[in-house]
Amino acid sequence: MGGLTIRYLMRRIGIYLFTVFASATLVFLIARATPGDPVESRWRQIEMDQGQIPEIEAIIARYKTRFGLDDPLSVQYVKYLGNTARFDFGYSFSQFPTPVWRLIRRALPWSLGLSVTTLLISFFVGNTVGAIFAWERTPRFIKSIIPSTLIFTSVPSVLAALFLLYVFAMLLRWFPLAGAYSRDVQPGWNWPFILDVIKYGTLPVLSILIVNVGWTVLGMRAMLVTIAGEDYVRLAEAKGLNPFYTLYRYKVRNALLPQLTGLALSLSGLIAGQVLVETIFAYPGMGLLIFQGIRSQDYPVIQATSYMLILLTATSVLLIDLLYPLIDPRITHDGGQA
Amino acid sequence: MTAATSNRLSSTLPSPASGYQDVKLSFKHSPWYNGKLLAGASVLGLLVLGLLVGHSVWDQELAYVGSSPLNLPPVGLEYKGQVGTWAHPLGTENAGRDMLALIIIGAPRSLLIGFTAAIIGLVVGVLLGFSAGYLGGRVDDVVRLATDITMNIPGLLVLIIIQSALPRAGFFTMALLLSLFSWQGATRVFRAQVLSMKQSGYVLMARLSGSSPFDIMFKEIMPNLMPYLVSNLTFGTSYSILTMVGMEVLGLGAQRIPSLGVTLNNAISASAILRGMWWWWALPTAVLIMIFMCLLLIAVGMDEVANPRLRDA
Amino acid sequence: MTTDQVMTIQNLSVEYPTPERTVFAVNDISFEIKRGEILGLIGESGSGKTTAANAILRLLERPGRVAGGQVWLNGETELLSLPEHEFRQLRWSELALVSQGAMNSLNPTMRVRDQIADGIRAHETNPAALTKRALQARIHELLTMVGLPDRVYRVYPHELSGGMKQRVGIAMAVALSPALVIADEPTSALDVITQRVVAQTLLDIRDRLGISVLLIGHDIALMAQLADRIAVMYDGHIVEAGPVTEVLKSPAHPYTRMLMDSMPSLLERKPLVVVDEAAKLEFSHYLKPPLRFVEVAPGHRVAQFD
Amino acid sequence: MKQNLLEIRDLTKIYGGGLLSQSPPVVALQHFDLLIPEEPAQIVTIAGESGSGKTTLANLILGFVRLTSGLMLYRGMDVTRMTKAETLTYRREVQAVFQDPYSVYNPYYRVRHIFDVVIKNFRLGSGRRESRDLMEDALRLVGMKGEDILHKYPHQLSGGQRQRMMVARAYLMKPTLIVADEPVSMIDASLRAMILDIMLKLRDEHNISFLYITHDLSTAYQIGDEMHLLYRGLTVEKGSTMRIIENPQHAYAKDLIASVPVPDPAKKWQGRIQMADENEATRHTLSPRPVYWEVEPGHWVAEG
Repeated sequence: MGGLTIRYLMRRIGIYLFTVFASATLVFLIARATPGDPVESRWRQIEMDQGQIPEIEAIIARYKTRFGLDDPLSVQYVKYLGNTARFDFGYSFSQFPTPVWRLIRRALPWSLGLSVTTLLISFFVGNTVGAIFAWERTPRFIKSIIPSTLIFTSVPSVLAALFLLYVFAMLLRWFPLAGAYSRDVQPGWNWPFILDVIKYGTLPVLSILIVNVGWTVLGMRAMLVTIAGEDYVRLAEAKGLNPFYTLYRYKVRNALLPQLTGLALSLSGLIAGQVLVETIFAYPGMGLLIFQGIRSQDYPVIQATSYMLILLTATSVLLIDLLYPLIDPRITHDGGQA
Repeated sequence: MTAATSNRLSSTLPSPASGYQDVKLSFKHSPWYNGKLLAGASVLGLLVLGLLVGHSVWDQELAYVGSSPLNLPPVGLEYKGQVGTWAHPLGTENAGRDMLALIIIGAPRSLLIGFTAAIIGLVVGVLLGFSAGYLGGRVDDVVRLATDITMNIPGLLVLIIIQSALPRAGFFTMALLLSLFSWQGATRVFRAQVLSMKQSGYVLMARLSGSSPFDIMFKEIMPNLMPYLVSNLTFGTSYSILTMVGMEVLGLGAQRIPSLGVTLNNAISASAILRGMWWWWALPTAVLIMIFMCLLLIAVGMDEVANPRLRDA
Repeated sequence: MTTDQVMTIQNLSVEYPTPERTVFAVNDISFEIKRGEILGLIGESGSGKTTAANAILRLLERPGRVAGGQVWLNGETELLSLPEHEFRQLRWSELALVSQGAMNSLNPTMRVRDQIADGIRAHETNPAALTKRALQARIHELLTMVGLPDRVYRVYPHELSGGMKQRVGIAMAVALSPALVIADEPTSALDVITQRVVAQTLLDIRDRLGISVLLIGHDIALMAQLADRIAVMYDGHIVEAGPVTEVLKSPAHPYTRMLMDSMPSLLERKPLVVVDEAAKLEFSHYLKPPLRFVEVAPGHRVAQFD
Repeated sequence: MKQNLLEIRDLTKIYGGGLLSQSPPVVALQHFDLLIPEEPAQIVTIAGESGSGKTTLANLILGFVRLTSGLMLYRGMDVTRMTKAETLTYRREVQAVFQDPYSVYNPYYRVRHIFDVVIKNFRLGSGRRESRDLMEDALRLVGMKGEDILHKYPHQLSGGQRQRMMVARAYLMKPTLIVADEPVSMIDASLRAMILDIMLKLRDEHNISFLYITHDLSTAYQIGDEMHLLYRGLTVEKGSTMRIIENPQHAYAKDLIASVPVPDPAKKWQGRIQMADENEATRHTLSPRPVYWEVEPGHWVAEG
């Protein structure tokens, strides 16, 4: 059944492409559904702020022609899809004439760094801790900590962020209050900067981690409890193998497959949480960009940034799902003759 | 994507012991006698009761701007020369709104909207999951595709896009929008369960007994899925509340109606943390965390009811 | 000290405490397994045969626990009182298991060769036997011994049929030439022809390596084909034990007789004796511990009944 | 005109292989013929190992899966083209007993639920009293009493009791045919005879025919009248159960019968059996309809 891999791949990539296409279309439709059109409302706003502008009608008309807003909707749509594919999202309203893409490019590395760090830590730490909790040889007093993970899982990252900010930045002053690095370091590959980034990133990472790691712990524990009843685990015990070897080779190894799926499923929640955490810590990532966009009613920025984050989530889920066949021999090693 | 992709906490229904024994189950030994479940349900019940009592006792006009003195700390505390009074036991914020009134009005709103969204999501999810699992074929393909696609999209972001353009959403519209992202979990779980139960002996027996698909779904399959139903409802409620609070914190949604998220947004905008006005953000946060914790305890308890192997270990 | 008995079980009891009462799943059973023999432990569901095996292997699941008795290996080591780490050393090297679930007894994410190898690695003391080449040769030899083709060496379990998996299980169990292999319903999930092949494999292994087998099962016909001696269990007790020819030819205990009478076979088409649950429960009236045994023929013991 | 109860001609079932499916089709059952006369009732054994297609046959007859090609007539009516009323009759008159006597009970309900449902759906009795009488009547047949068990939950009954209840349930509908799919393979050996005995009683006293689907030739030998031996979706031998078991002709039938263990240590397996390096995923392909030779009256063997 070698076809399974191909089929899985095709289906997965198809879903991915459709997700991206659907969200791009959504952005287009929403933008067009806005009462009034963006160029006109933008100029009317400027007019309200700065007083009468002569020849405003002509200016608006010129812009409309330039942005193709006079074209029929279908032409606009096709152009829009083409632009989106090239990450061309037009200009920011509030920081005109900065292209939205430039704002996103500045914010993206910070957001990516934050999510990759939290994702890796939560997966490795969460599964390790979950395995320790489920292991029958773990001392009772360690197991008695389990209920407290439940508390963590129920605290959403936005609320955890408020708490951490208050305690560790405001009261204890161990960590900075906001931003991604201090003004007095030179950005680049130098140690002061890297240490600074770590220092500024700790609280945001912790805020996102707190909820996510709890879920990973609980998921791992539940999986291991289920697997402990399997015949092959019983046989491993009868073999008199080293208990630790049995734990990771027979139990954890098999529990990781569903845990990876769990990771993919939790990703969209993770990104959503991160948007809020960045806002609270004024961390210069995509979340803060959205927040600022909302404040200044900068629709192109809000829509483009949200779209980019959706794209990012979908891409990461795709990558995780593509990892799955690599670690599941039942998918990759079928037929046996090869 | 097969069995491994079922809900991360729920895996299987109780596997019945094959041996037979005539042991009468007292309530204490019933699976529903679950500490987490009971604790979560009772604390949540008390909270709701408290809010209801508050509604009839406390003056709700105090939730509006300028109804009270500004920046008053909770009773017994002092902040910048002002001492908290019993007139505003939980203090006030910088626009003169009473915190107690804000919570009494805000918390039920958050709960209700989350619950409504979850109910809509659950009904949709169960119907889709049932149809996909039971009918199979094209219906199943379409439902699975829709689920797989929407599950990969962070609901918050889509709602941000929608809300940024159409800011004036009422209660029901809001619940409807939130429910767009709370049906997938139910669909997945119920599809998987129905798929496995469809092959189970008692569903085959019901078909041989001339039962209609409707009877099979609702009389044979549904009663066995009650724990999943409750578990999903609580997860959906938390998820919807969380998403809505998230939007409100970002400054979207109906900002004029006091709700916990809006209060948080105001607190953040006014730098309440830096100004040391902890009650402004900490009280709504505490209420939200309490709600989330209760819902989670109920959900986890339900999972243990459905899967006895999780109970101890 | 050499002894003819690989394993001696004395007055073994296993209890399951439940909120209402304590259930004795295994009730004061004693038997011995001689070197190189296949002893069939036969009983219906709930008779306690698998629980007894788990107790010997110290794999009882909670809340079950050994309530009393001794298990002697080679007449010199008492297994139940052995500290955990010492017992772990005896596992597999002296006491191996062929487990019941043919479909599920192999780790799905490990190659067959690695699953055979890790048992060897955990117990082999001779470093020369642990080189990659030596291990490889040994695993190939084991696979050949149970009649499996060479390709099995490389594959993952899901690429094997049920019968092949169970033969891998046998190869794995005899890898260290243990004194005793406990085979817990090794063929119960298999087709008839596959069952015969796996059973043949088990017999071959016994003949070639002289390994003793405790064969747990419910099928009298299969026991007649494989076992040298059998012990019949009912409701946690051994009610009758002896050479298989003896017991099946002249069953002495009413329960054994009932089992024989209700057993359909291809030998003759006969009206079967119909038994219902109530009639089966009647037999428990014969079981008033402590049971006293009578030797009706050499080596053929029957619990007294009246 | 005398009709046949069930007539099956050249029945083939192929799973998968649809337009959108990427997995190759699997031929589960092919060129299957069967004739069960209205009178006298008989127990027709469908014997075979896993993957032989015997469970597919049960699912086809019970309407759980659709046939790919062939003809299936119940009392002369084409089963695939019945009216609504005819379907309801067919549903009632062709009943089943399954292998696992536990999973057929909905754990949520007391065991009487299985009776209540059929009485309600097929309008078998009106009123409490009549329903209760019907239940008691059916239970009496299998040697049980309503007051002892109806109020219990499935896990409170033994395997034998559960399976007897299932037979009673089938009997309640006054069926003409019961598809018994491995009805005793999960029952303790000592209680099997009881179920088999009830089957004989239903055949002899109530004129109910059985399609006894099993891998266990020993029980088939005890109660079976006709037998069809399946191997990888094809019938390799058919005829009287006794004749096939005592005098198998097809190579596979010989191997199979020689592998059944007999409870006599003096009669051990003769010789050795070799098994090909088989793989579970072995796919069966559609083959031409085999030629059957009549080796003795009523005993047919597939060529090859």
